[in-house]
Amino acid sequence: MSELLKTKNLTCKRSEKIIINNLNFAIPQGKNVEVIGSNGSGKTTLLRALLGLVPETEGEILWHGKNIKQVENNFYKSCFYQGHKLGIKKSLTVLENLKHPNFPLISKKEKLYSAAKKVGISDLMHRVSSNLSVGQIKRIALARLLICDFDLYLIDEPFTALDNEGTDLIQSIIAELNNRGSSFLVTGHRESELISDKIYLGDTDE
Amino acid sequence: MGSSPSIFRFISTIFPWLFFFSILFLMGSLFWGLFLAPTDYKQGDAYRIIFIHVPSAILGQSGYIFMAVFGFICLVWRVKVAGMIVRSIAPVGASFTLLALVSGSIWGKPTWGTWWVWDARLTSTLILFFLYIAIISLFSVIESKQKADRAGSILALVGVAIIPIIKKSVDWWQTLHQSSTFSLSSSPSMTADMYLPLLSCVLAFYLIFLVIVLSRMKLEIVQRERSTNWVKDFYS
Amino acid sequence: MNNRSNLTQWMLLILKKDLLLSYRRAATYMTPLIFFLIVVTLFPLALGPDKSLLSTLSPAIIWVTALLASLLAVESIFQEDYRDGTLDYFFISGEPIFILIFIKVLGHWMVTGVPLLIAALLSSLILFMSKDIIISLFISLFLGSFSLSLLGALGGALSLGRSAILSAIIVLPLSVPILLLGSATVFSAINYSDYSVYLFYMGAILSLAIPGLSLATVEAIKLNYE
Amino acid sequence: MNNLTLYNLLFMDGQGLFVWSVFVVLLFVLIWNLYIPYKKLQKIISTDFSDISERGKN
Repeated sequence: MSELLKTKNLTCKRSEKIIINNLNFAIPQGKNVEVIGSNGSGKTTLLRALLGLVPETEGEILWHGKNIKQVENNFYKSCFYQGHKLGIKKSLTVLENLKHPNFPLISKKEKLYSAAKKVGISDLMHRVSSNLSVGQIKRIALARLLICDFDLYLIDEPFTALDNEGTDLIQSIIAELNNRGSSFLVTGHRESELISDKIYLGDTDE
Repeated sequence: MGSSPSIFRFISTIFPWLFFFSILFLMGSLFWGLFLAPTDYKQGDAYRIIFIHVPSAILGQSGYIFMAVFGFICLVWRVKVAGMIVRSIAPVGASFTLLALVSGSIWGKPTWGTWWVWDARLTSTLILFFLYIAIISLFSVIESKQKADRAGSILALVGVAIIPIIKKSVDWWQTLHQSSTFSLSSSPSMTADMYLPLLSCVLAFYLIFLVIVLSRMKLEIVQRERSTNWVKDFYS
Repeated sequence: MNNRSNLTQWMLLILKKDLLLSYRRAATYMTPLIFFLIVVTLFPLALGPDKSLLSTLSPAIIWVTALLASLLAVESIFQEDYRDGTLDYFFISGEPIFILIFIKVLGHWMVTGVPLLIAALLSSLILFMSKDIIISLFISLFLGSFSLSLLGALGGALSLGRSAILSAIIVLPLSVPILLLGSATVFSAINYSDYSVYLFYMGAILSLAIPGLSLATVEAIKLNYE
Repeated sequence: MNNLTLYNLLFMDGQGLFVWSVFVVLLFVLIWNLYIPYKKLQKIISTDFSDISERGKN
């Protein structure tokens, strides 16, 4: 099985304080990895470090066996990142938020509607997003997962602010995208029912 | 490329010597300029302000250039000490620019009959002072020291690119609204017994500038590294 | 995979989205516009209705007011995108970021600078400016307001998440040459002398500012990611 | 040196006032710039490092 992403001795610092120390892990193609840790254990930092958003990062990150600095463009265009901040514009409608996500979209309009239908916001398409609840906003973000094909999805705490139904929804979306051959790296406070490898952050060094 | 402890020790060793030497040198140069140099036949004795005014104006400008140079080093090679130097220069350069403005204004009263004219040089010096103020306020607002160093460096670099443009545009603007006939550049051509003390004063100002910047750097290093062992060892 | 995006698509996305956003929120383009018109009308009230005095002062009034109005808009350039995480995606686009930032500033100028141009033309009538100099006012404002937007972007990026006064302190001294050259253009047009040299220098400043300030702005934004 | 030359030296044909006021401003700027870092440094030393040396004694 080929490895999509692999880290070698990944160390991240913030203002010279070590947050992640010598982490080694690999994300196999079509499989999922879950990062588990309490608040402040460096889950978000790990995700952002993989994307090169943390300047004080040491160690190697390999994409298809090559250092990501050499295949930067290829890597960025195959990755989908969703952080705590979802990048959803409150003054746009749901449809517009799907039509103009945070990356250029090459997707047909029918696909947007079917994605919206899958996450259960199809009857809200022309509502302005500022009138929606947190859970509904989160669903717009989920619909964005479905409208484009990426190799790797890096998602920060997808399970927070969602009810049981929403949690099931994410699991089905992840399963569907796994079938297409995509991989997931998700974070969370505790273990989910996701079939995945687990990485435990924070408690290991104490 | 020295690290903070070695730079700190270096500053601490040379500082007392440099301090006393530059104070003596400054006093000597000022004495030469204010008492020994001959009286100017056109302006009388008021011209002696030049021995303070010109050096402080020169330092106000070269201080900014130093800041931009070290800002560049801080941004491109991420040298932390360069950021500290930028931060240490800013208030010193600002006070020398202010000194140039105030002394020029006091000089203007007996020679031009007014405290202030909207002359090209005065205006561009005033804007230089505002640029210093902008950088200082950026330093004071951003809590994280290294972040602030780099933000200040960016502004110093952008500012240094714009200074020649300011000078040039201010020159044009002045020719447009031509009303004043004053010009600093028409000062009498100098004889050696006026020129040499002026040169000596400029050198003395450079030295005292260096002394102040070094003392500020020492403070910066201690502030940032107050929790490290080598600082504790140094002071206990 | 089939969704490889390129630079042109990114540029179009940013421009389209920003224009759509400001179309939805009229405040983004209306606030500087209304501010401009109100301040310009304050001058005749303070100076008195003297026609010749107003027309003499009009280039200065319009330029200073345009400068202040463009400062008003500085805050909004990156603030929202930074807060809701949209800026993150610029850095993981795999495209040259300073071009994306430049497009962002271009979009910002289209919704704040262009309305100012129209307002300036309107207020040149209120201030009894003669018709033949309006063209010099228009060209100088066109070049100048774009440079001011680029400067404002740097100010907004450096003061991201901080007070608006800070960005004003940063931007104002740097914008002096634009103000001087801009009003000099109009003043020399009033005196029937050749003003092309000022426009030439304003164009030179703009063409230096486009790459230089875009790069500086990227560096300034990066500071917030540490 | 008699009183008259000293008077001339300081008064400088009535323009000494300007020269000396600039000199005073210069002194003020220099003392201010040299004193502030010194004072701040002393404050840090007295608050941060004095108790450390005491701790060492215990």
